[in-house]
Amino acid sequence: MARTRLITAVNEALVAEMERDPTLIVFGEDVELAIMGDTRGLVERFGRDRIRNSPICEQTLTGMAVGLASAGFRVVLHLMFNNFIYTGMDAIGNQMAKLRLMTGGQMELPITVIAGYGGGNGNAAQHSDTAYPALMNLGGIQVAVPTSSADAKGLFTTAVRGRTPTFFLEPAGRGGDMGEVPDGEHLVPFGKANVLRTGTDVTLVAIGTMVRPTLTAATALAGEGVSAEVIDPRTLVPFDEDTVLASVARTGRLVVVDEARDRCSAASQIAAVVADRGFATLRAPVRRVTVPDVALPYARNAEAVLIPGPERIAAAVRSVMERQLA
Amino acid sequence: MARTRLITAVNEALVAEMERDPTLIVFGEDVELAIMGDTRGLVERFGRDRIRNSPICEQTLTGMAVGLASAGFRVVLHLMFNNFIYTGMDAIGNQMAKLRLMTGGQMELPITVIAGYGGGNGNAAQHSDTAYPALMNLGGIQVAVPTSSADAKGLFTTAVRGRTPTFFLEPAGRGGDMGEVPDGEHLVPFGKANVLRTGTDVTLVAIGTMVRPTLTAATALAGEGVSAEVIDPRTLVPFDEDTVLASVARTGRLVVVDEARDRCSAASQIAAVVADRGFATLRAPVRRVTVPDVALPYARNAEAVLIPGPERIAAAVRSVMERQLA
Amino acid sequence: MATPDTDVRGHVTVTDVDLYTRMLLIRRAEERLIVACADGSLPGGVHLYIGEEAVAVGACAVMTDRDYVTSTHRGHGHFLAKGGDIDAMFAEIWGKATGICKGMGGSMHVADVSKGILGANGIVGAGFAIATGAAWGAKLAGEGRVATCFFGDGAANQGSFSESMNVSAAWELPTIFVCENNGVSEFTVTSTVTGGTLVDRARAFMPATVVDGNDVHAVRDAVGAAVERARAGGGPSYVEATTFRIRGHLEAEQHMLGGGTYRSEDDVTAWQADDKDPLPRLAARLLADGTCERAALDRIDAEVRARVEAAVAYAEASPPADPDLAPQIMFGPTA
Amino acid sequence: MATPDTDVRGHVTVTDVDLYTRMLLIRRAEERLIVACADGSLPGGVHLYIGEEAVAVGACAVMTDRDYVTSTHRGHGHFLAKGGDIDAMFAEIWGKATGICKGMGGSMHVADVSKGILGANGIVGAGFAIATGAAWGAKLAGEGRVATCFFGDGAANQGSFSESMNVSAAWELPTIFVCENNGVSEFTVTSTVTGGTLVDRARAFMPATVVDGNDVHAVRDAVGAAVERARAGGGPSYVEATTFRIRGHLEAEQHMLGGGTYRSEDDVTAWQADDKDPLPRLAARLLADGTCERAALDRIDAEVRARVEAAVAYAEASPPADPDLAPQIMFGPTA
Ligand SMILES: Cc1ncc(C[n+]2csc(CCOP(=O)(O)OP(=O)(O)O)c2C)c(N)n1
Ligand SMILES: Cc1ncc(C[n+]2csc(CCOP(=O)(O)OP(=O)(O)O)c2C)c(N)n1
Ligand SMILES: [Mg+2]
Ligand SMILES: [Mg+2]
Repeated sequence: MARTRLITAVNEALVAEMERDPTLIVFGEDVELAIMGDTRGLVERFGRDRIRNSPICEQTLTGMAVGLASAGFRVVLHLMFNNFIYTGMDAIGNQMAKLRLMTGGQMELPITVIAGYGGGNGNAAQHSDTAYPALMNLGGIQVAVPTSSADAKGLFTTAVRGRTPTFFLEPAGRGGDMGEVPDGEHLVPFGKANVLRTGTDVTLVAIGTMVRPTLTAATALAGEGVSAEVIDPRTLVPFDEDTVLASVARTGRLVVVDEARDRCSAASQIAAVVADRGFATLRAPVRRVTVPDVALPYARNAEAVLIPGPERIAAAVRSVMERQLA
Repeated sequence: MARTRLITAVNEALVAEMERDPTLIVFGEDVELAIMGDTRGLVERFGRDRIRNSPICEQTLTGMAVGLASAGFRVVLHLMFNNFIYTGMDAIGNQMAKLRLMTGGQMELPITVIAGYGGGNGNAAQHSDTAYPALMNLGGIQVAVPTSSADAKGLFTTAVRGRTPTFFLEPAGRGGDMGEVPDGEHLVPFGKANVLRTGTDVTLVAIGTMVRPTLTAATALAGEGVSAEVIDPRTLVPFDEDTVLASVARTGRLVVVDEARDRCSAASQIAAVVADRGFATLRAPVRRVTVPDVALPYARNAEAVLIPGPERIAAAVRSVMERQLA
Repeated sequence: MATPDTDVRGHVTVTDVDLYTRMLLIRRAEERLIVACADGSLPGGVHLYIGEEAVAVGACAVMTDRDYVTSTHRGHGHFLAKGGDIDAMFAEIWGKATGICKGMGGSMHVADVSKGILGANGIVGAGFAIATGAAWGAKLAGEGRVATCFFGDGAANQGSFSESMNVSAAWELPTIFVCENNGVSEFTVTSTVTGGTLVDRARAFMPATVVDGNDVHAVRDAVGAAVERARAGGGPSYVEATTFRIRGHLEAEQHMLGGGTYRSEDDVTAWQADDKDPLPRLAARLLADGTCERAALDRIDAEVRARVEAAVAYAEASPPADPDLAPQIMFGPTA
Repeated sequence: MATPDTDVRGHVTVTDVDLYTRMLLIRRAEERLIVACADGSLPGGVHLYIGEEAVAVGACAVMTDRDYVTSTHRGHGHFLAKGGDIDAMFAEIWGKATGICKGMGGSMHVADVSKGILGANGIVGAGFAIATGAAWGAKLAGEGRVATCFFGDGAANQGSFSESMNVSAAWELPTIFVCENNGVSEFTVTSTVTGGTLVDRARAFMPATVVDGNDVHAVRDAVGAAVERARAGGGPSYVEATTFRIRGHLEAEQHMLGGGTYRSEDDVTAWQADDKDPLPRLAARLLADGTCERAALDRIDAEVRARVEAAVAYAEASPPADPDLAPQIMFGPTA
């Protein structure tokens, strides 16, 4: 067990997998010097045949990942920021997501795409999107949103060993939180949520960067006598509906916290699932705490009010508690 | 009043707007001969300065629309199929949707993008996506999904005269249904749903191509004594929450029908909104009838089972009625 | 009939008769698709390769099953030329469970990964990057494979053409860019939307040449030189084959055009003449140099026609696609 | 100080002293940003143009406010050279309500549409298409405007470079492609990821030339010729300016590199020498040809420094961005 930042845990997992599987290839813009830190030191260790800086051409990078995987390699493509997913979207939406189906199962694409998401760093609108809703809607693509260093290692290892294109999304620009990381091989299964805190009054599903403010809110709420259960889904595709439904069956209330823009967000999807399969157990409106339908501004004060924080989360919880009391 | 196909109504609206506004420019691949029919006859009438075939380069076409609009023109860009939205996604997600915000309101982008969506034509996965969820999540972009010829004319006119980038999505490959089209100027406001059929037991929100099978289902259900209200939202951004909420307040039940893949679909968004703001009036689970998280296959029989039809819609309605009776 | 020899190490082992037979198989197969399309037997649209057979056959004659190709929306010719099975292709086009893609892909998406056919593709320009990625894999594997990207003159205006040439050149990948320059992109005469020449674009990155695309030997030799260079580690090449699309963009074209036109009927007629059409041209050569008698050619034709009809029968007799399959195979397993 | 004359119709009216003053304004402004960045005054990262001032100033000297430019993530130089206001730019970089984009865009996104500055852009390569679209508008309007796209050597590997050159060439648009070839893309030496030369790529489409990008006259003359041709309906041009990025990719570079390096310190030092740096080079010329005395140059420097400090004061004294603004302006009105 060592304490590391999330980004370092990814780095360690990547080193271990490259050692383990000589067909694992890493590429992307500036991966050699590792602008995000997650690919640091790899070129010295594995050489430029295994990890290589690419030209700036996202459209082709995503398509190349498909071709390289078709040629029998495992691929890790680093896309840097979620906004550049749009730049490389063609091969993501039209090839990566669909070719297994379209070839009748002939083509397997063990591709892991890394990209940072989210705001809070004054990076402005073109470097702060949270783009997983678009990916989730494509089908054929898995989405992981690790929130702890341990999960980052475990989910990354699972992603890389898998046989389905997977987006591994990291919090941008902060290297993630510090946390304990298990030594040796560590796999976290996809589609298994993590209950971070148990509670009886309300279920809070918090995605990725939203886990931390949600836990803060939960602590504050405890002081007010509200017992909140906090669930980290860890992967959005596949999604652990059962854990969330079981929790709501006990608490009767659901608030979903998501840094994506509201419309067609992961939060909306989770809310919709519970409003269907969990309806009988719901005792209050299902609330979403999200970024409104706006891109993040540059100025810190203007950015801060848009990203859900402990206060907005707690207020949403209070609003569903009140209804119940009324 | 004349009876025309939806695509012809768009054509008429476009001709009228080009007559009206000499700064309106149309471009895209093969718009001169009009593969979809909606731009037919324009080049003869307005010349190649006003409507022009472009090279095949969606990434640049969407960016050019931004540049042309910045230079003071109104722009209609034809992208042919929804799948090519992914190809041109960079400038859609990073520029078109965001530049008004990012320039502090300096830049207005009166751009209308046309593209066909949906399946049922044996076009296979790369020509049958329903991509509006990704667009809805971007913010800054309006989305219209006309279902009648009259609405097609009215919504298209509103889109073209607007000052916000708007995706005008047509049912692909069929030219849409036939219908009466009002003569002369006809505008349909954005964000005003159309109640196509009133009912008291359940609210059905049906999007675009799903309106027709939903009306069929509603007729069948009427024979079983179930009174269904059918609402066509007409625009997904902005979305008329009030009409839907008012309807659910009367019926107590909601089923949303959407040809998009389920995860993060428009259906999920609508369900989430009602599970929040309309919770107090809901008497049954909110059901979604969507395409599961799969791309559409080529073979007609395999495609047909995935696209919601009257039977699946009626079954979903019955399932929420039963619950209530139980 | 002569079975196309798909495992040759160079062009020497593919005889002219084999080349002819392969080209004829494509031609007769697609002529049969015209009929099937017209009589409503096919679920979706088809884009025919008629008139361009010499490009696919000439290029694939210098490749083995272990080499990769990426194809276009007009992919039947590449599929058959690279050794794909006509039964499996027809079953696919008919939307059947026995199709090479189990009916999930259809005409625009025929793929046989076991033969290195990474797929026809409905996205114009998609093959550039896929071929480049496969070429990178080929180079890393170090077994001398190449990856060939077939694409049209219209596709060459997609930026990924330039991007992929750049990656291939900078990393010295064994990518062969084969441009099928038929002068049209759907209903647009490509020259009206194209600046400069395509070969000049390619020359900025790699050796580039233009050949008569209706001369199967010319294509074979140019692509052969490129393949040899690539196998030897000499990096990518560009070969542009001038050719002509005899049929419409797709079989439903007339309906879509609503009376409009975009090219002259005279041009179409001219390119169908015996001195232009790649099949009569090769036939004349075979007769002139004594390789074949007319009777032998007739026999080949009869065999090919029979093969095509057998494929139709196979497709028609096959069970429909499995309607439950798509959700099962959309996602792969996780680990 | 001499106010940059931003409404000239050709380069004749911009004196060498004006060119010098404009370049110096960019230099001193950015030197001040280094300090502001280090002391934590700025909300986000900044990418500095120091060492490349001759490109923006030379190119913009031949444009008017009615011409369009698109800029990059390294956009302060283009903004100031094209006549953008330094107060409004600094307020923007400080994240203030008085910023040119009301604090919504920041350093990477400074834009002043009223001056034809269609924006710095955080997406590498985004400017190609935007400039091409604006150039099309300029051509349609028929008033002789041009649209200039500034971009880096790294951006030239984006496919939209080729796509936009193609559209501009095919439609004979007044687009000027100005490549700022500083040899690096972030932490990658661009030649390691680039096949062939950029100018050869451009030559496939249009007149293309390479100039010394640290010689403001050379840039002005080359871009001037391109602009004249474009205004006269002669279509697009490509001008590549060889230059050097003196600072890191962004000011936080050292922190991001974690000790790694990607270029030699010697190179950096060499490009800062008086015979390389565009500012001392122009100063030497002004002194040599008698245009100015040393004292005059010193006076300009003092004026420029004062102007920069005034802008800092303005930015610091300005109210913060309006936190309610973003949702109000994200969408435009419907009709
Ligand atoms: C990304 C994308 N844009 C547009 C289309 C529509 N489309 C299909 S084929 C075609 C023309 C292709 O021309 P070319 O590459 O020359 O191939 P050809 O049909 O002549 O063989 C177009 C525009 C598409 N399928 N994909
Ligand atoms: C689409 C996209 N991909 C990647 C990046 C990250 N990025 C920012 S600047 C840069 C390098 C640009 O190099 P160049 O075009 O030469 O400009 P320079 O920084 O040298 O001025 C990269 C890769 C980005 N901002 N946008
Ligand atoms: Mg063509
Ligand atoms: Mg550079």
